Amino acid sequence: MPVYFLEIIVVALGLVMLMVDAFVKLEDKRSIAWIGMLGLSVVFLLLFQVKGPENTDAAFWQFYSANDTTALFFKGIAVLTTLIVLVMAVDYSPVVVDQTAKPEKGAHPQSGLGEFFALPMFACAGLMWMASANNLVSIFVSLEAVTITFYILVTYLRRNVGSLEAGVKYLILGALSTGFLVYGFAWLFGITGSMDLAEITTALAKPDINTTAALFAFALILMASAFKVGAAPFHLWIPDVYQGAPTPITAFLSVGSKAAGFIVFLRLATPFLASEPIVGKVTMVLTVVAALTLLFGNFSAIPQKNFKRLLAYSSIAHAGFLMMALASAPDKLVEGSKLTPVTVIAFYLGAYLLMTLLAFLVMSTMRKVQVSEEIDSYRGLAKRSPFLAFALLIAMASLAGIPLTAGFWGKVNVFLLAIQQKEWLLVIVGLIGAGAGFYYYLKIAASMYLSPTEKNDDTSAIAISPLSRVTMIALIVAIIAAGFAPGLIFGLMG
Amino acid sequence: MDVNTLAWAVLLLPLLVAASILLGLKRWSGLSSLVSTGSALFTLVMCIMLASGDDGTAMPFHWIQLDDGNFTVDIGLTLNKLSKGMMLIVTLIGFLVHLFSLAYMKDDKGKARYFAGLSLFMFSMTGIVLANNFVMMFIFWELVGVSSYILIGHWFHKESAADAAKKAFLTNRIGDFGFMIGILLVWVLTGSIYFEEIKEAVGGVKNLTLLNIAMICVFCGAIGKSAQLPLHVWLPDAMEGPTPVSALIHAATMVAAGVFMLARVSFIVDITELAATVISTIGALTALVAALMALQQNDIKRILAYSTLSQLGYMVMAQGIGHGGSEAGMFHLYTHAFFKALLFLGSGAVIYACHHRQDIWDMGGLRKKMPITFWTFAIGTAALIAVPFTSGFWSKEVILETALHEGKMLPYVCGMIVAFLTPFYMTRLVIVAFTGKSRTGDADHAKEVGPIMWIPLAILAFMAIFSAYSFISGPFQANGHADIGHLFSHIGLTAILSLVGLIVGVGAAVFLYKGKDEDPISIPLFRDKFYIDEIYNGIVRVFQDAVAAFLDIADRFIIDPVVARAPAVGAMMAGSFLRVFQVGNVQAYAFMFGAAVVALIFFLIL
Amino acid sequence: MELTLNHFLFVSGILFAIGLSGVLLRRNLIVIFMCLELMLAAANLTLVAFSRFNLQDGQPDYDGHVLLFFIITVAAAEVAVGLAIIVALFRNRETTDVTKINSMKF
Amino acid sequence: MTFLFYIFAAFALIGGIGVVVYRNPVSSAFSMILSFLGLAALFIQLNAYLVGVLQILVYAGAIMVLFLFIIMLINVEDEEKRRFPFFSFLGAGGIAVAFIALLAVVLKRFAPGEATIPKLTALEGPGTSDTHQVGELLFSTYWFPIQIVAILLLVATVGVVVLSKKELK
Amino acid sequence: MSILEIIVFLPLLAALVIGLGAPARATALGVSIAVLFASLVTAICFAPSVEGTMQMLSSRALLDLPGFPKLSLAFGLDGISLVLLLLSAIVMVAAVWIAPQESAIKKGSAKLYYASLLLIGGGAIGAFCSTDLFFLYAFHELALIPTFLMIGIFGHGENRVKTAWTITIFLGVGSLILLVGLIAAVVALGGSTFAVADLIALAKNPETGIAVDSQKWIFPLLLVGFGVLVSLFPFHSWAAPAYSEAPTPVAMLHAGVLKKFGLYGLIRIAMPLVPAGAEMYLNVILVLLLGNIIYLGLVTVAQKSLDRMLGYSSVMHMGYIFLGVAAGNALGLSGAVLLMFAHGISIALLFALAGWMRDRFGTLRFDELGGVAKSLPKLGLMFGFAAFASAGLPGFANFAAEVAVFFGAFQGEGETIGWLRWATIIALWGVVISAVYMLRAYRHLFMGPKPAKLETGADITWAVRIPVLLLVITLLLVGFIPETLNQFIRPAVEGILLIKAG
Repeated sequence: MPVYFLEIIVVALGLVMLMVDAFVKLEDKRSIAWIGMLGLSVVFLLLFQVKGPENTDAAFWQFYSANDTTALFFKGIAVLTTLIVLVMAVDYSPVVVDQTAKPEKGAHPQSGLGEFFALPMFACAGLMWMASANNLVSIFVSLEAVTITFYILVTYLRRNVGSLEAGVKYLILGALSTGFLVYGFAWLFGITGSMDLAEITTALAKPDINTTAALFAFALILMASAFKVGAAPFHLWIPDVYQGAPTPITAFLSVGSKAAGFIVFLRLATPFLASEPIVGKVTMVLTVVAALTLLFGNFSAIPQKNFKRLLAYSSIAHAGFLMMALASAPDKLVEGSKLTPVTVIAFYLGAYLLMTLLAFLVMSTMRKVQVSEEIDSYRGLAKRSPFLAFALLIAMASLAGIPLTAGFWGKVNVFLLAIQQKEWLLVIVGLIGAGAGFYYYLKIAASMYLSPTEKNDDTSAIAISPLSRVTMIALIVAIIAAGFAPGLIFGLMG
Repeated sequence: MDVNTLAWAVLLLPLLVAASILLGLKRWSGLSSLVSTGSALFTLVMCIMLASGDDGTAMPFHWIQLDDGNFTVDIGLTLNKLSKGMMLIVTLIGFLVHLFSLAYMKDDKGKARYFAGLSLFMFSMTGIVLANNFVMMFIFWELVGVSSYILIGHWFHKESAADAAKKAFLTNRIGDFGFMIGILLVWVLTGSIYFEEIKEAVGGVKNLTLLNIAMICVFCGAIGKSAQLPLHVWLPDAMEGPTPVSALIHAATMVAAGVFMLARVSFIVDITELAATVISTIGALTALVAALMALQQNDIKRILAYSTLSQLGYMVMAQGIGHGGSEAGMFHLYTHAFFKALLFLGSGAVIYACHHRQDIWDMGGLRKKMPITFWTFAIGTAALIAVPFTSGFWSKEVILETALHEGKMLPYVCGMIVAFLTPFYMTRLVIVAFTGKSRTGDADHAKEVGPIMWIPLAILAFMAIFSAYSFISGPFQANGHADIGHLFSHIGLTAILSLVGLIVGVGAAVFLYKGKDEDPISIPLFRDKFYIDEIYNGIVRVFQDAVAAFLDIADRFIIDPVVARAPAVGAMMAGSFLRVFQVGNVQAYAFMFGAAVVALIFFLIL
Repeated sequence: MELTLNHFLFVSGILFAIGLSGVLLRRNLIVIFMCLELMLAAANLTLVAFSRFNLQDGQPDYDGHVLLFFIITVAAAEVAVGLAIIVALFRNRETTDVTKINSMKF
Repeated sequence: MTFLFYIFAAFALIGGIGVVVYRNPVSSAFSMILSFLGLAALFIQLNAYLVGVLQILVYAGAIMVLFLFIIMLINVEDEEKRRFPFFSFLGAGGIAVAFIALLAVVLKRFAPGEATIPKLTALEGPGTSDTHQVGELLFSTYWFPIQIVAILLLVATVGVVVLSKKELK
Repeated sequence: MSILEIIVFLPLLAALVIGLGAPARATALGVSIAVLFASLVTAICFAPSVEGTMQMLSSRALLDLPGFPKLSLAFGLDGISLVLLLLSAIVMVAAVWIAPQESAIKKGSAKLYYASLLLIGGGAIGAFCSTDLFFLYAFHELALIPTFLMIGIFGHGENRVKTAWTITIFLGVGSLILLVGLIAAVVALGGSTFAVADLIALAKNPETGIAVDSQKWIFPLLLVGFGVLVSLFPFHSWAAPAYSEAPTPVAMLHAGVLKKFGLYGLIRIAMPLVPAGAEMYLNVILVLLLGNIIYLGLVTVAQKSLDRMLGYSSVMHMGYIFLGVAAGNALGLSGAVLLMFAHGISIALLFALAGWMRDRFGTLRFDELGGVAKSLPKLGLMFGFAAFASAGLPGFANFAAEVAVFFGAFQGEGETIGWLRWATIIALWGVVISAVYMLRAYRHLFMGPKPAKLETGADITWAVRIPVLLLVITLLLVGFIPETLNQFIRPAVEGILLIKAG
């Protein structure tokens, strides 16, 4: 089966869900999510079955890279993320119903829920396209498809001030970054005369390339890419938007969008990094951005009291580590080595997916019993639900990079690469950042396990839906298994 | 039993006894004490058998092998003239002390523990005596410290006893600090820790300065154990232990260990002049200072303790005066062991009879009530103050003769002065404690002690008189200079001076103290031991406790804050600072984006 | 003075900068959004200019035009969604003043 | 030619400045239309007739109408009675000026930018119009992005519907 | 499954099983005894060979991609790790056994308590048995979060949460520095493998070994990293509060076992991989270890309560082990390894007894206690053993080790006194210091009159005596016959020195 069938299936699933929502009378619209979940599970399995086309002459392949295992891996990340986001969304649906418009008389009480499940499917398709996009045009359209879907999803809770505010912030700043992206694309197109990344690479590598213009274009594109992945100083939107968005969407943003952003970033940066005349400055800028991101993400998280915001900063911090890998200039790479920014980033994102989604899963389960997302409200969780506490503990351990978790390997690979490339500044900053990380991740653990509960605290047990429980267990097992044997994740990269 | 087994049995039997008491025998305290005493007797018998056997080294036990076998520490037992003789002294005195203790400690609750301690003490001392290498000696050296800690602190619930035990151990540790450095240096210089090998190699050492330093360091160990200046302070305090323990410590074990050790390494002392001078000077000074301190003490045991110090000063001094001095010192150690054990056990009997009163001014008139004790005590005193023809006379004479002969004037003069002082304070003791009227009810009701106590006294009294004569000293193999005939033919300046000292000292004491109920003279400097304890306390307080407290504060308020808290606070502050960027206003964000892009472009294209 | 590529690029850039300054300056969300559209339009000018100056077989490089087409389409969709969001916000908060939307910070 | 360029460029820029400085959103919207018209003219000057027309139809027509519609719908008042805060003005202006200055440097160093408008050599015959060319490209080579855009538009539609559903008071 | 895999994974699995609902205490105790038994069997099967190579090897490849260091789950033992394995197993049994004596155990879930203990112990075992650099590091880190939770939940005193934070962040950051150092070493050696043996082989080869220029800065990273874990001066300030406030079994395991990891790493990893770096920084190490011995020794003297004193004393004694390591010869290294074992057992013993006392008396302040030995003679005896062992008295394992360390530090050619010898001489004064504080403590706690307020209750029961005796007997056995362990250590040390010699 050709690769591009996957997106088609996902889009079709999304359409089916919309149709079912519109035309089938359902008692409980949550069953729509099941269509998506089942479908995505199938798609995930199909990922292992697809193969590239025999004939790559068609115009289509200008826009869609074939035979690209990295793209396949990122598609997997997108599918898995969406799948788990749907799991969360099911748990979260009462909040959605509550916070969206009250339906008119006679309308379904869960009106508006169906779209909440269907839209992620389209976002997923967009993310998958992004993974394969190898042309400025396809990058642009798929990126925008995803971004616009996210504008909607972030703002979805119309009765919730936070959600609206987050939506507006995301909209304005997202559009701003789109402006820069387009302007940068225009320049890139102008100086290379092409939209195809391969051709752009060739053009930029020419020694007579106008370096000033190329760097100008790079600056513009860097801004937009950094915005998407949340690299400093273009990360400022992240905490606000993450905090306001519905929890499953925050998870989606922080994993799916970031992952796709990174592969686009990688693809867009590669031509510049491959260009002899400018690579020095490009690397230097990437280094500075990486260092700033590490510092901003890790230090800002330290005084944080809101869990969701903390995870937002954590996502910035992780973007810092990923940038660190990216900035470890690939021109010095050892021949034949698989230790490249691409594999390292892919691995890191794979691990990041597991641990971040686990944290968000716990969070969306908690949202059912308490509105507050303050860290303090996780007080006594170890007693209320040892399982949830343990799951969150594992997630935090992995995020902090404690050995024998997937997150640790992510960091090890980054450091391996950075040290191999002698990026000492980044190593030092990364070290400081990871050290700070211990503190703020363990703060959650401290809240759950060490803080005494107070009088007014709810200490009743927490019900966990079987679906969430199974997902959490699967994620925990995956985190630990990958912590022991990182080959499991590398294996998925082919 | 062959020699090999015998030697090992001598060493291990006391340990076995101590361990078995500890492991369960202690439930039957009477049995424990009997087993312990029995084992002491048995050891004595075995030592006598050993003494008649051949010299040599019992098959060693490889305690630890390092460096692929190049460095091996053995537990090897040396049997030679020195060690066999010393073993006899140790076991004989030890047995007698055990015997005496049976009665003395009859009603003590911790009797089992006490006897376990005694056995352990015997084990440790045996180890020192038989050691064939420095490390093994050091091991048992330390064990002696532990045993003394246990025994001195036997009545640990008394503040003074607890403190004394601690003090004894720590003071010894300080000496051991030097000892260990000395051992290491000797090892570095000669390449071996075994006495035999060192003896062969020591002649080839080029860096004599370092060898001198090494020897002085080794001597530090002796300073600690044998309570020489300036580490003598533990010994008087050690009187807090039960009196038989004092007898054991002061007569044949522990304090003797230092002297013994010096004799063991006399081959090094022989070629290190500086170290020898240091040794003899310190010994001489100790003899003098301790005698001065003894003048004004009132506690019967403390007087004896200072006399011990003083006598140890003689012995150590002898080790440093060279050419035969070592044998002379050992000879004095040998004679001293008997009369000092006698004196201590005698005082034990007195104390026992007086219901644990120890101040001589609380006694008086005991001569009539405790005749056996008195007479044995008097014999002991006679030997100590070197009344001619007693054992003490001969051995002291030898030391002073040798010093004079070798031209070591400082030791000689000091020794001579002590010869004047010793008769004085000992006579004072006897007169005050035994003559006149009973000054307290306890003394009044004192009765003669039972045979278990006085039999050891009697034996020791016999030894105190005759041990210097070759028919006894022969088997003890401590006959180096005990050629009485030779001494007779040699009566010269020394002997005359000694006699004068004896007469003057005794006379003065009789004159001053006869019939007195309180001390007619008062010399605070002597009574307060030259304030050395106070000075030490001050030093400990300033240089240890104050510095420690200061460092503790530094640790809490400098190191911890700098190493740990500062980065943490820095991170917190950085976090708080970076939050400033998160103002929540979209336009502010956009502004920062714009500024960042401009900066980026600026940086990239310029 | 003959028209050169730089003329177009410069005008485009100035317009982009004007749009940017509007985004930073204006309080009204709708106007801010307009300024964002202005930036996109400015970028389009660059694109077209480059297309015109990079001839392909004697014709302008129409790939640039196609990209522009996509940009306009996407911009339209973005405007639709964006305005819907602004309306939703207005319904809830009764304001379109961007400085008042700062409940979440730090 | 040059003269026209300056005229239309001035249109575009003045319109742009108008968007920024008019306090009334409606005025902003109208000056934006002016700006877009100027831009469209510049497009046409660059032989991009289709794009120019699209600019007018889609931007100046549809999108700006939408803007005006919303402005009317939510009836925003002249909320910016005050002048712009000094620091905002300084910041925004500063960044714009800095950006333009840097752009000037870039352009100064951008040698290809000195080129004059090249002659179009293959503009004869059927199928050479830009409309034809772009259309052909769009629906042959670029069919795949078109599909994605279609999905995008679908999503936007759904989103707008969801977001602006009528509220039951 | 090889026997080592069983030994390593049994505690970890047991922790999981406890989490799933198995009876906590019984499982934990059973498993730790099983591990001890298996370790003893391993020791018996272990052939002390002259080459000192690894034995009982097992390996499962986990990652083999070009460019990435080859990773495998590999276990193996040489004499040094065997000794440390035994140490871990013994202390773990004692710690689990004595755990119910803690009344603090009631503060939280017993499951969490025992599972954490098993994770800490199992992690240590895993670290000592691993022959793969990654797992060596990772297993050690396994203790980080359990320690955090244990101190934070079950710890003593008001400051326990703060203390939990301090130790966790300190150790976390320390191990991060270590991680960077290790990765740097691996990369400098070509970045092809994590297998310790292969890395050493590479380091030995002058062509692939690390350039001196690189060693110059890799070694400090390793030193600081391992140093923090060992509480090397001045990175020690986490240790004393942590140990004094941790639950007793955690203090036992941490001070007794886990702390040794840093030293193990220095001997096993740092010295063979960057020998030139180690040489270069010898004098720095000497200064720091004197900081441990003298500075912290005096700080120990100043402590006013037993738990803190023990905490500092444990830090102080690390200095001697460092001295042995710094000596860098067979004597010193053997001494260091033996001292690691001896110190581990003795400090665990001390903490066990101190914890018991704190629980009974409610305080460990010297000025509030006294005369305990009279009413609780057995406790007094056991503590006496522990105190004397810790002060380095002959008859206990510590003495043999310290002697070896001192001789090692003095060994060498020449009849002069160089830096190392001066350092040794100064360090020897530490022996006096440790006697001072140990005897002071004993004097204050057990001797003298008993304060009227103090209720002592009954003497230690068999539930306490068994674990305590286990430790005491181990100390005595090794003290009397050091060869029981030394026979394993000697060839292993020779092996390491052979590597060093190149």
